Amino acid sequence: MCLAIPAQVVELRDGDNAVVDLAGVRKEISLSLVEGVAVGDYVIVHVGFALNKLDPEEAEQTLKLFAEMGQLTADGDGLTLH
Amino acid sequence: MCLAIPAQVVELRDGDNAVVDLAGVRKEISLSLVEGVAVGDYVIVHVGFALNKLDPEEAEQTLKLFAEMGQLTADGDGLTLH
Amino acid sequence: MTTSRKPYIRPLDLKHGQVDMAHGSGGRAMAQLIDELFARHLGNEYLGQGDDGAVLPLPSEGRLVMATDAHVVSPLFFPGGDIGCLSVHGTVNDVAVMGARPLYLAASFILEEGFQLGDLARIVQSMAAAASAAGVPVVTGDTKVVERGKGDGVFITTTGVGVVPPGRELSGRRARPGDVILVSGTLGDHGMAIMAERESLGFESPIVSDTAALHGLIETLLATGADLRVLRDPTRGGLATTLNEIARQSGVGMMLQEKALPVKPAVNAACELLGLDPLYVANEGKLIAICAAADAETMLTAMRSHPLGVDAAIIGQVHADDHHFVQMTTAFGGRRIVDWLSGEQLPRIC
Amino acid sequence: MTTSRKPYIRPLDLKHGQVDMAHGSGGRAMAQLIDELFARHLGNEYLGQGDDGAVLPLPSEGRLVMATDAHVVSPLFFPGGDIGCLSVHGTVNDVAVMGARPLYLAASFILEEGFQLGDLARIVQSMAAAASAAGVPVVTGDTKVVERGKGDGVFITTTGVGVVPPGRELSGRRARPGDVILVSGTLGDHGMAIMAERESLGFESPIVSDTAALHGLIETLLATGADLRVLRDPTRGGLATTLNEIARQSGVGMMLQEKALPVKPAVNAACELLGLDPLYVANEGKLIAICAAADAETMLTAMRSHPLGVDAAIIGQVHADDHHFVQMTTAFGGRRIVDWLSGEQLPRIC
Amino acid sequence: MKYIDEFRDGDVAQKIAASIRAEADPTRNYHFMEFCGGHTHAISRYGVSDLLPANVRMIHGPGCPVCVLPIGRVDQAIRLALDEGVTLCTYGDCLRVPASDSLSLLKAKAKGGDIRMVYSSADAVTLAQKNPDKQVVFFAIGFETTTPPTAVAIKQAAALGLKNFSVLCCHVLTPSAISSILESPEVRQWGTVPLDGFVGPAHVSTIIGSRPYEFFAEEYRKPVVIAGFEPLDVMQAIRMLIRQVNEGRAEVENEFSRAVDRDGNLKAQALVAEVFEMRKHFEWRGLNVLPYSALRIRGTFAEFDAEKRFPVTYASVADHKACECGAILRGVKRPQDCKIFGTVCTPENSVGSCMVSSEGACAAHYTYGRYKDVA
Amino acid sequence: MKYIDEFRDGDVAQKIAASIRAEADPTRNYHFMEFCGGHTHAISRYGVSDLLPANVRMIHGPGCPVCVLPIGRVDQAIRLALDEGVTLCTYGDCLRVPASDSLSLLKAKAKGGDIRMVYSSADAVTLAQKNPDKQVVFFAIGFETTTPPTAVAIKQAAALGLKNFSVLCCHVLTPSAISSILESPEVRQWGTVPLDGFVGPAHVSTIIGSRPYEFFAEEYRKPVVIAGFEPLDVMQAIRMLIRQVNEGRAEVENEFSRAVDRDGNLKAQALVAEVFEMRKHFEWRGLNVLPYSALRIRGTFAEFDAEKRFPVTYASVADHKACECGAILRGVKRPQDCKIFGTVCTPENSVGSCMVSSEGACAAHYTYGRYKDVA
Ligand code: SF4
Ligand code: SF4
Ligand SMILES: [Mg+2]
Ligand SMILES: [Mg+2]
Ligand SMILES: [Mg+2]
Ligand SMILES: [Mg+2]
Ligand SMILES: [Mg+2]
Ligand SMILES: [Mg+2]
Ligand SMILES: [Mg+2]
Ligand SMILES: [Mg+2]
Ligand SMILES: [Mg+2]
Ligand SMILES: [Mg+2]
Repeated sequence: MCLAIPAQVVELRDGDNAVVDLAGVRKEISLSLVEGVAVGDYVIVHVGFALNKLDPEEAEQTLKLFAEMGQLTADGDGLTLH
Repeated sequence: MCLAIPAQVVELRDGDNAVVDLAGVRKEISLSLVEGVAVGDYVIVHVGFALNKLDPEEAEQTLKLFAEMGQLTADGDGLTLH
Repeated sequence: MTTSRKPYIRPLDLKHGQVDMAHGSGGRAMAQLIDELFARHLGNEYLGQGDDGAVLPLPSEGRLVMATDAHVVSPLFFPGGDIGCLSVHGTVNDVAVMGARPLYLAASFILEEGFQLGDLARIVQSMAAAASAAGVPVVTGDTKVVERGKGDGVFITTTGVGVVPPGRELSGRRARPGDVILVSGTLGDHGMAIMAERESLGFESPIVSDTAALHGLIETLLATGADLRVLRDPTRGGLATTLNEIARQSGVGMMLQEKALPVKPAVNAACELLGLDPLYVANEGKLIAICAAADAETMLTAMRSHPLGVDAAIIGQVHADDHHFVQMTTAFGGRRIVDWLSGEQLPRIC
Repeated sequence: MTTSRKPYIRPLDLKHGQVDMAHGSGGRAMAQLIDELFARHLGNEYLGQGDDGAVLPLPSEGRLVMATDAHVVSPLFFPGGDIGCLSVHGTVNDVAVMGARPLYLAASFILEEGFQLGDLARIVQSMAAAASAAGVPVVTGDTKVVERGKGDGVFITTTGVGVVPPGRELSGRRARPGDVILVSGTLGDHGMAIMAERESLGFESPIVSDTAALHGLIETLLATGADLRVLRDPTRGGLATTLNEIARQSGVGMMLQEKALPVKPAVNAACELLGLDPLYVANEGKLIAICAAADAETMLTAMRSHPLGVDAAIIGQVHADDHHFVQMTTAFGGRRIVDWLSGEQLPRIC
Repeated sequence: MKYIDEFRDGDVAQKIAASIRAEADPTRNYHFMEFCGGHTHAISRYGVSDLLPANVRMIHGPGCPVCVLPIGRVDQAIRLALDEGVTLCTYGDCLRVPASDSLSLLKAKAKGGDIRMVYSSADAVTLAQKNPDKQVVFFAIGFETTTPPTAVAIKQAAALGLKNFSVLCCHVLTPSAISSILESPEVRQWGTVPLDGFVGPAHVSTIIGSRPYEFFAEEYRKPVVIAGFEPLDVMQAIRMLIRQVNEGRAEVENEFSRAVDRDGNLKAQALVAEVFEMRKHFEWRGLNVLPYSALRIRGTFAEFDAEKRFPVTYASVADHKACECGAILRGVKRPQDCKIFGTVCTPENSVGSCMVSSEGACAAHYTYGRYKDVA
Repeated sequence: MKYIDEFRDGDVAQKIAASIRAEADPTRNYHFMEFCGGHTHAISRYGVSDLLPANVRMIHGPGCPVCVLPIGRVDQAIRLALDEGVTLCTYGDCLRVPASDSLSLLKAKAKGGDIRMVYSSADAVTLAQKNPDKQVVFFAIGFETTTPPTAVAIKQAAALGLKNFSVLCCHVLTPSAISSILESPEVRQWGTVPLDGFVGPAHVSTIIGSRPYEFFAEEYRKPVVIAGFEPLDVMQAIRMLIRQVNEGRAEVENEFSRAVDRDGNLKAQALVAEVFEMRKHFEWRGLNVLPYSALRIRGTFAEFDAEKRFPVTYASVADHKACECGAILRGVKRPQDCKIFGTVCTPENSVGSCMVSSEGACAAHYTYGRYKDVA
């Protein structure tokens, strides 16, 4: 629904703020909505706020699924199921 | 000292105002500073206010003095003396 | 899947519509503005090319003349004209005073967000009428929109080109001692028409701007074969400032005769009321001509033969003066400098 | 009486001075501004004539090209340039894309009361450097001052003229089915450099405007003798809008290959953050070229041989289409329309 | 760009497409609704539907915050700017939404309203701080993604003691919209809208988690796959939906596990709960008045509520009578079914709200897809 | 234009000139001071001095309201605009008067001050009425001519109950300035300024009448001829002064009888007395601090007094050290005697106030008369 994009935190700043980097473009964002963010983490940025941390392992997992696509059969494939 | 110009009253208006005419240019001015102004009178206009009525007879008199200048000898010439 | 619809564009709302930022975005809204206003009224084969620049035929000989002016007049509509026709006349005149035949105009608009589309349409139509009357087409243009509060309704910059035939030399640098100075008509009409419109003055006046294209008059003068040295339109800063420019360019002095200066009674009256001097008030349809003394009468007769020159007068003469003073013999019998305009022409109370 | 004093004019205060209304009055304050800023930096033999229009030599054959653009950029200074050099490049490019050699520029300034004279000096110097690098002198000009709140620092309208040699025909009307579309380099650099400067975005970015004069690059292309149909600089509205204009003018459709479009990673990133599409972001030093398919590789090689074309790419092809759609095969493998810019390029949150 | 480019890879797309073709049962049709405008945009922008077999059809849902904003809400914002003289701040997307009297915020700005586009709710607070003599109102729209930043702004204004900042709150709730679709007679009774499953929200779900969708899966027996907004995410989600349908499952699956879990962002949820409370009802464009479908500012923060500070009561305004936005938002009609699509209604002169944002079904089809109508 | 053109007639001027030549005693010099800037302007603008014999010399007096305005007063106005954020209205003449820090009102306007030129004090009242949220201050300067319109404005504001209108009152009094000249050591003791008589004020006298000058004629034995501002009026007054000198008289004569009588405008005087009262002292540029030489707003109208409403106390500021305005205003020096006249100090970059208005001696000489310096 709403435009948001993953970017990497490269600096933590006062006032619950951080600087993220996306291909060389840096922008100060607010961390008010998230907890435990460290430099190096990827966060999902929306209207100047980090909405959430991005989980690198899950991303890896999803990409692996894509890559294996051709060979897949019809089973759960390790997708997270709630 | 201050720029002011004689112009003829061509219309009286509400609120102690009047319209003066100078060679076809008309302008609304205030009559707050003068008394007994009638259409046809000449007034001396300064920053949108009539400062005074102009006395046509005195003006006539002054011009007559100018005109007679060449022939004048050194007497009072009827100049107003206070 | 479904079939294509008939292309349809809701026309611009000239009654209530206003310029918004999209009209300057470069996109479809701007294309529509150009189609429905600019192309529609100003249209000609060159403008119709639709490219970023117009490709134009050129006479085979002569030199090019190029002149540009931004028009920022307020109010936009005034007795005798509006910013539209003014922007055509101003630049046609700057080309024509160089002795050139004006050929083409470029027009660049800076619109303020919120400007009424209906007013813009009136202005463009007036421009079109002026360009067509002058026989000088608008061949290319540009439109920008600035946010409200960063413009003033509309600014129009026009640029004109023309061609001077070989051998013809007119320039502010060519006045020499002995030359005679003429003016084609009454002074200060444009500036006073504008000023009298200012609401705060409470003027009602019969004063009408003189805005006009002068190239016809100039052709008449050139056709006499007289030895013309300088032509110039005394716009901003009025006659006084324009003559000072020429005196500086040519390195000469000038002596004017106040009695000879044509000024309309109403313009004079408005100047008296405001403490202004008509010599410094702008004209938009007047010509200063400087020519050899021997040709002065020929020139005066030629001017007066043209509808735009009926009030023409010989107003002074050029002389040698290292200080480049423009002076005047007053109607009163004295002498004074007629200096450059200093600062703005501000109404004076004292 | 007393003897004359040495003429002396207190120089403009470029450190603290500001533009005031007197600088636009036409009088002595304006003359000083022109002398000390415009004439000083932009000076050349034509501007030095000092008349209302410049008289200029013309090549003996060919057609004239005339183009005009108002420049209203904000901020006035941005990474890679400023409004001064931009106003030179923009118009030089609009003349050059018609296949013409740009010869002369006219420059018209609308200054806002209160604008820093020091900033104006920087801008004029940048203009002068750009004009001199491009070999295109500013031959005439104009200066107006508007009251504070009725302008935005400075607006500059430039008008350029040039000459196209006989037989050379370039126009947005000449694209035909089968032709190949090239672009000379990365897209969106100028617009993103400007947008990234906006304080409210809080961006720090390595993006630099591509503002440049393209006539050198264009000469290189023309020298190949290839069958060039259209040249155009994709400025406002970006590549997408410019191609739509051409498609409309020529009555054709186009198919682009998204994979082939050169976009710098930082520009792409900034677009992602703002929800913008680099196809719609302005360029000021890029060229679209459309040529016969047989000449496409020659053209690409020629482009890449020029410093302004190292990132050149073949990006698509022209086909017949009564709807004049510009379409694109996405890198993802799908197909979409690449429409005209609609409204403004507004950052998107959703 | 890491975590972006990998999810747009055209070669991988071909593989997933092949797998979809392999798994889709050629004897039946699949109709999936992508709830979010973000998905709608991705599908059109990347040409995702060109990679799907003919029997897999995507139906655009109501998850475009601009599209569901009713005329009366934009009217309120315009009145605040023009009549109350406030500095009205809002996101760029809102500026072109059509309102009454042929107005929009963009046109109201041209009329002289002090209307500013901001990139963040925090910018509106800063503006209020810098202009203590101006009343600054933030026109807040959006689903659960955009609500927490508004909550932060209000708390920040309270901490700063600002007397000149308030919010016109039009935040709406995703689950209500989904319910309304599923409860609509077209889906529930008449079956005119065949609906085999949902592609579930991406960024909304980062905040609310995947749990809220479980009710729909269970209650209405519709599969839901939460998916990211990149085109490969969408492809993969479609494949997962096909598989659920084929297997007769109706579960909530999460393709977007790199950013979404079952619980969502608890900190953000707590902030929202502190500042906002449920509205009893709220009118949506196209979906009518829905109970408990939107938020309003709690009494404790009443001074920051523009509806309390200014006399701008909400008045419902009917959409243009030719406009089919309502039916389109419910998935009942397609943009091409609207008689004025592409003629009277275009992105330049949008009649309905679906023609405004590129996430709106009509705008997406007009901008990216209308070549299909003339093929 | 009736009552104007007749008083500018060049043929008549020749006749008066002949009569002056005839009457002036060739064995002596005549030095007359025209008090008013209006006369200074007329003399320069029409070239009156070209018609006078060499032994009749005009000395410019201090009667230019802009010239006598001290830097500190303009500073106050600038502070009101820049620091207090008021809308400052004033007559066009004031805009270029040099103030501290190389500023003037025109430059303060360029810096962002809301400074408006008005044509009448009434315009300032109207502006205040139309902008109830702005504080409007009228910067009122001038001699007795211009004071009554300010009084009317204040009474009007009071009648309208305006809470956002006030006046920075810098109105000054002609008789004090004349006294100061006559009391100056150059005139009284040293005789460095030979002064044989005054051309008395035109429009000031329409208000105050001719009576106030009688004291000077009697006390200091100086002839005074009140004259209109047209050039023939000035010529005629000079002739009348020559005649008084020749006859050893020192009287008040009135050449401007068409507009001036002995009593002046009593209605205007009453209005001024109602609204204003004497200041104990006031600093004039060039004439130092003069006792009872200016007006301030009475306590009954205190709420319209900008000096009471805003924290802008007056601070005296020394003139530029090369500037000779003071000596020029007292008639001790001529513009050409100033070392920076026409070089550093020009109308574009005026250093002193005499270079601002065309009624100022330096500006008048620069603008109209400097060809004489190079003859
Ligand atoms: S085309 Fe326009 S009017 Fe029709 S449904 Fe879409 S948005 Fe509404
Ligand atoms: S020339 Fe300038 S500095 Fe000198 S006295 Fe005159 S106003 Fe003062
Ligand atoms: Mg010009
Ligand atoms: Mg001109
Ligand atoms: Mg252009
Ligand atoms: Mg404006
Ligand atoms: Mg000119
Ligand atoms: Mg152009
Ligand atoms: Mg251009
Ligand atoms: Mg171009
Ligand atoms: Mg010009
Ligand atoms: Mg501004």
